[in-house]
Amino acid sequence: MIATAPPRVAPITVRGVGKVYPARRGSFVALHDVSFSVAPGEFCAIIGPSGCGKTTLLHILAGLFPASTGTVEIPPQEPGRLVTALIFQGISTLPWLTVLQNTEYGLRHMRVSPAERRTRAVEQLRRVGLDRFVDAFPHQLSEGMRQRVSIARALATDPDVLLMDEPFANLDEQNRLLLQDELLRLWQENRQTVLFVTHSLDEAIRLSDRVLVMTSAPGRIKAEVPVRLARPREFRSVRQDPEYGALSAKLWEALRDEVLRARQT
Amino acid sequence: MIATAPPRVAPITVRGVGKVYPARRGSFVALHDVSFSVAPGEFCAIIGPSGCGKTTLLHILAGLFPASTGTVEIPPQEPGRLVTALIFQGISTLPWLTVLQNTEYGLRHMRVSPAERRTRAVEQLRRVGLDRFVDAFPHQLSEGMRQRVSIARALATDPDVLLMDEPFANLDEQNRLLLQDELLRLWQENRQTVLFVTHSLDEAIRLSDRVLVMTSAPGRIKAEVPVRLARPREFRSVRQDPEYGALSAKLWEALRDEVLRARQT
Amino acid sequence: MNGPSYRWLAVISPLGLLLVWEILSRTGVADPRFFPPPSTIIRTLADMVRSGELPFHIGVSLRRILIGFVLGSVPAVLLGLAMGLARPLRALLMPIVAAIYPIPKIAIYPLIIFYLGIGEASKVTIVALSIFFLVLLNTMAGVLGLDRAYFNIARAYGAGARSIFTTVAMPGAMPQIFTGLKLAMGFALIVIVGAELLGSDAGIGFLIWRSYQIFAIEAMYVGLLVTAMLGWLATIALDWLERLAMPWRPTN
Amino acid sequence: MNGPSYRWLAVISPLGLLLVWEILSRTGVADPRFFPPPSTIIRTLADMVRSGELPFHIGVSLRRILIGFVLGSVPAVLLGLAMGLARPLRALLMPIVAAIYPIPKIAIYPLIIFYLGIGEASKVTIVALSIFFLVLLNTMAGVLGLDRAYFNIARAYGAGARSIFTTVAMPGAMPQIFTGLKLAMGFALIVIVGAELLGSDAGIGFLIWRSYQIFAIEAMYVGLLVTAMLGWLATIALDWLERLAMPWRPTN
Amino acid sequence: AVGQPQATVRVVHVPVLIFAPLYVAMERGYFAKQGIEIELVTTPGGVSSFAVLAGGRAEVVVGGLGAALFNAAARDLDFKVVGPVHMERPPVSTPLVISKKAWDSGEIRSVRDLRGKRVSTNVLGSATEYWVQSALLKGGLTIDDVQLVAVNFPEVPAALANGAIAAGLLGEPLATLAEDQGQIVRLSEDFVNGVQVTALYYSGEFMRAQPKLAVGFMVAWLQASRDLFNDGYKRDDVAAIVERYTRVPAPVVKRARPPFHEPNGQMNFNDFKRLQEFFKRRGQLTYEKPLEPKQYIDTSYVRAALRILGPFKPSR
Ligand SMILES: Nc1ncnc2c1ncn2[C@@H]1O[C@H](COP(=O)(O)OP(=O)(O)OP(=O)(O)O)[C@@H](O)[C@H]1O
Ligand SMILES: Nc1ncnc2c1ncn2[C@@H]1O[C@H](COP(=O)(O)OP(=O)(O)OP(=O)(O)O)[C@@H](O)[C@H]1O
Ligand SMILES: [Mg+2]
Ligand SMILES: [Mg+2]
Repeated sequence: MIATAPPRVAPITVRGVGKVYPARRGSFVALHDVSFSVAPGEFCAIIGPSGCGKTTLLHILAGLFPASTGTVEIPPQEPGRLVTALIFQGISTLPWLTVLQNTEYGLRHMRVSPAERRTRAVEQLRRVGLDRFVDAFPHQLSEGMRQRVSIARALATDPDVLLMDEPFANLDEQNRLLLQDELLRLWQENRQTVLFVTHSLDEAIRLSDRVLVMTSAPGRIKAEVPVRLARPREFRSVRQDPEYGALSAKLWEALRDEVLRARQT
Repeated sequence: MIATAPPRVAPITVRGVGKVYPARRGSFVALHDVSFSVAPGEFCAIIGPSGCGKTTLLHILAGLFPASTGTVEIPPQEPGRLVTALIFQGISTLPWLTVLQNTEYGLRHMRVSPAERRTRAVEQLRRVGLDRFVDAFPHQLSEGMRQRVSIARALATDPDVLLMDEPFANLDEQNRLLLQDELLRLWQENRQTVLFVTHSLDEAIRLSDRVLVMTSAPGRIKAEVPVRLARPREFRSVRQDPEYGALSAKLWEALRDEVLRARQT
Repeated sequence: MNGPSYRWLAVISPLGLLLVWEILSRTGVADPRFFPPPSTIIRTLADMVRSGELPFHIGVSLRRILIGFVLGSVPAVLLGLAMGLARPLRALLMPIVAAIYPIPKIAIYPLIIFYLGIGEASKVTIVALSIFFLVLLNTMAGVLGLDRAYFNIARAYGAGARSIFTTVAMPGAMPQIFTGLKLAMGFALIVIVGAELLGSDAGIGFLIWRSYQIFAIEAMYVGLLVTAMLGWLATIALDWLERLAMPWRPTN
Repeated sequence: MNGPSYRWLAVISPLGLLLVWEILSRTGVADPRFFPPPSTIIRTLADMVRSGELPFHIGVSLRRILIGFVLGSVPAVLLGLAMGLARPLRALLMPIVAAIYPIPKIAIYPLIIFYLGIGEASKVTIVALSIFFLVLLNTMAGVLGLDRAYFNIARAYGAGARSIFTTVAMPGAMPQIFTGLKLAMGFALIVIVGAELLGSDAGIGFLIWRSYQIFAIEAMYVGLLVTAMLGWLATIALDWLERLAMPWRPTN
Repeated sequence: AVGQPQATVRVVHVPVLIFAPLYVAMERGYFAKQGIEIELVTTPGGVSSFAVLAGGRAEVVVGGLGAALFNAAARDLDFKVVGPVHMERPPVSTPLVISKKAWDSGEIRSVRDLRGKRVSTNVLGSATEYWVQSALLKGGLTIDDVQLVAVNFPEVPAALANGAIAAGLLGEPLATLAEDQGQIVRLSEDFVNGVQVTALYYSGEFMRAQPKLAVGFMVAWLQASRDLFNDGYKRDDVAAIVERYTRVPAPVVKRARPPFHEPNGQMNFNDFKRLQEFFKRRGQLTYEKPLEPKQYIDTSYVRAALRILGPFKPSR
């Protein structure tokens, strides 16, 4: 069993963040007054109905666009390193780059020599078990393998914070369970701070230290549920823990109304 | 609480079914010596890794193409009724037909008058909560609503057997949970014989009386796990039943190796 | 997100271009014998509309395009659907279609006037021909590209060959049919203008060529302007038809 | 699933057609003055190849198409990518592009020979022009149609404007660029044949038109045959280039 | 006589100056007098006329002589040459021209200066190609000493201005128009003398089924040709008729070098023979054994018409 690494010092603090999109008629409020914080090395899950602004929130944290209101504190980028790495929902790789090129993609924009780029990328690909596929193109891989490439790409830049946006959403449940195992293993080796967005109650419970439940749009934090299951989180032991059933029932209670409300619109 | 209807008399028996597809080089064995039977009114789930032949099996049962070997016993079609109705994975509606036309689609090919067609379709749409969307086109609905249309289409033909091929696979987990509620409610009113293919352990356990586990390709029945949870299957009660954790651990044990093996190829 | 500043750009850029042209032409920086000022062109246009000359030529070309288009596309769609559904038919006809398809149809025009003479028949035929294969292949590709799932749904719910033709192949291939029709319209316009350039006594192509021959450069620009307008009209008409034919498609 | 019986059909159908034609023509059922038997056409073809006449005309047309194609498509791709990425540029140029695009370029040919004369320049220009807008619009649409996700990935992993141009816009638009190029090739062929029909001293279009004018029917059919072959060659060349340019695409 | 039932005759033409007899005969009622109503069919270039005639889509063609005539005749297409339309004699109505600039700079002052340069004719394989040869011969060159290209008459001034060609044949009235605009200079306009270059063709069906109309047509045709004799084109009403059909302004028509229309319908068989030899040498004929004039010429209609009209006396 792998020893759990000490947590890195990279907290996240979000205060009163709101986001307004221009819409056909007037504007659309995607996020409203979202506040929370994530401790260094904490694995924090966010769960909420479709369209409640989870992706919006992560993109703000990754600096893709600014929040309309509120402030975000997150470790700033450093040269030669991507302190905050984002792992995307759905399309996660550039289909025209090989697995290696995809993995190097972050490093390519930093002051890293081609030789070192390659070494670091190959190392991460080995960690996710894809070193045999260095020269393959994404279409030659399964969806699950592609997500592993995107995880390798994030890890290659040696980030302190991992922002993960439903990385396993397009997988079938069985492959999802396998990838969860792998993610937990990788995380326990490095202990980055992780903010993990998901639709799945089971996934949130299985992976995280704490689950933030969001309301339907405009998204706010509705509830916060700590998950005190022991680590490492082996499937069998988690499922047979009586705490598991109680947690999932509790989360579903908090979510059900929001999902029904989101469905209406 | 809705009373559970008495089961219909429509068993399914599958004996030694195999299916060989022509492939680029030679041929590909998708199914090999599959045998099982489903009792009248039973809700039976099939679970197996991707590509193990689940869809193939259902299409054989629905009569879309014959098995290469073995025999299938299933109630024959009757005029004016579709004894065996298939609900599809992924694309489930014809996008160019309205919700009503989609729902009437089976009836259109039977000796049913246009007036009756409409009445029966609207009735089923009401049961799945979509009577307000009679004239909408599929693209105007969410994925979940589309799946409800395809369920209404199946029910409109008043089938004795429902063959369901991962009907909820493209939904996020939360909407999936809600649709499972609805499916259970509908089934308890009619008690058709159901063969339900899924990738999800949780879904299989939540819905069925019995779970058949398939091997990776060529698919065979590897294990049979009866699910003796009480009905109606309310989410909270199911999840908190200690039997639930044990069942999911057991199923995952049976599946894990198969999924890993399927991944290799 | 269409910022008002950009919309503004979109309006002034063509106007600005015309203005610059007008000034260059009037000051003689651009040779006005080759680049007559837009205002003169517009005046010529107005004259030609008033004299009935322009409407006449437009009418002639439009008629040729319309008739040719219908004669070419209706059989193409029907045959395309059939070829998409029936493999033996496809195997039989595809080699022939593939051989004829890449010939630029204008090259056949001499052949056509050999057989059909130089009247309307040959013009309508060249339009129909230049459309036929394009629409046929697009329609067939539309059917072949349809997800098997649609056919499976139809068959699982009792559809026979006829129902599959009308409820799956036809509507399913519709987007590709329209892709084909729109492309075809582009080709039809080139071909009819080309045919009218080569030999005709009426039509927009004839107008352009004759204006060129008698050094009436303004009238030539009018011809070009009208050709562009025909092109726009055709596009608008097909877009409208497309929406009409596919009410099930998301509008945006 | 390509049944051998179907493949058989695909081989005999064109051969059968030729055979029927030969017989009809030889027996006089079809007027051999207009429908000379294929064997005679082939003989003429062989003669024209031997005399060097045919290779010469093919060379001339090929050269015009190639140069025009490169001159038209390279700037079109670059500008299309830029317009796809930069909204102000798009707003500025789109109205002008949209106005010129629907004009069948053959209609501009008289204008072009007005300015450039009847030499190679005008032929190359008409090919380049007839391609430019099509490729431009396809390229731009390719960039605009790209999933935002790709841009997000690039930006989240530190890509600047230049890297986005080369690692997202360019490869991402590549399939659409090739769609554009293939369409463009069709148009280029029509237009060059049309231009050569209208006035030239060499090239396949010229060959067809002259054969028509001097009533040399067999040579005219040879011209058509060669045109079709040019079309095939162009398609094959572009398909090959496409595979070369996009190694990341699944082959099937 | 007027009032008798009119039969429609379809005539294929190109609306150009040299076909003036057709328009004059129509406008002055000569056809009507013969019981003929003319339906004009405009062609792309005269050449597809043979297919049109053979296919029974027209009765009469007015068009040029070219390789197509011989090739079509060799293929037994069902038509005959029955009369002349116009002849070229000095000063020809289709001169060889060069750009004003080339003349002024002294670059080209005689046909001899054209050696190795590009020279245009309007249609390859037509009689005009033969004229180029004739013009060149006068300057001591042959057609092989220049590069022959096809340029339609209207393009010639622009082509000259752009240097795309050094010299070209340019038909009237375009030559006069371009001369007015200071674009061109006539380099040679006396290279042929009395060569027939355009002809009247009848379809076989027309000759067999309506022999009386066929003669009547020829009568009207010769009448109009006689009207155009000498200064016919300078007359206001003729110029107006030509303007109506060809859109060439009447003043230009009056100043242009007038084509010559043989008033007695004479045709010189040797002209045809020479043309045939010429095209043969140019490799434009699809047959080997030379055709006899009888195979494609029928002078009986001219003779019949002359019996009615009598020989032409240049009285006016
Ligand atoms: N660029 C945009 N312009 C306008 N509205 C947008 C934009 N991006 C997102 N939205 C809207 O904002 C809301 C939140 O979007 P977001 O993608 O953040 O939701 P989400 O929670 O990630 O949903 P999902 O679970 O489906 O991924 C949605 O209603 C969406 O339609
Ligand atoms: N028409 C066909 N021709 C050839 N091979 C096929 C065909 N249809 C399916 N297969 C192959 O047969 C195997 C089983 O396919 P099937 O769709 O039945 O699997 P499945 O269990 O439904 O998979 P999934 O869980 O991904 O839906 C797969 O390997 C597939 O590639
Ligand atoms: Mg999202
Ligand atoms: Mg399946």
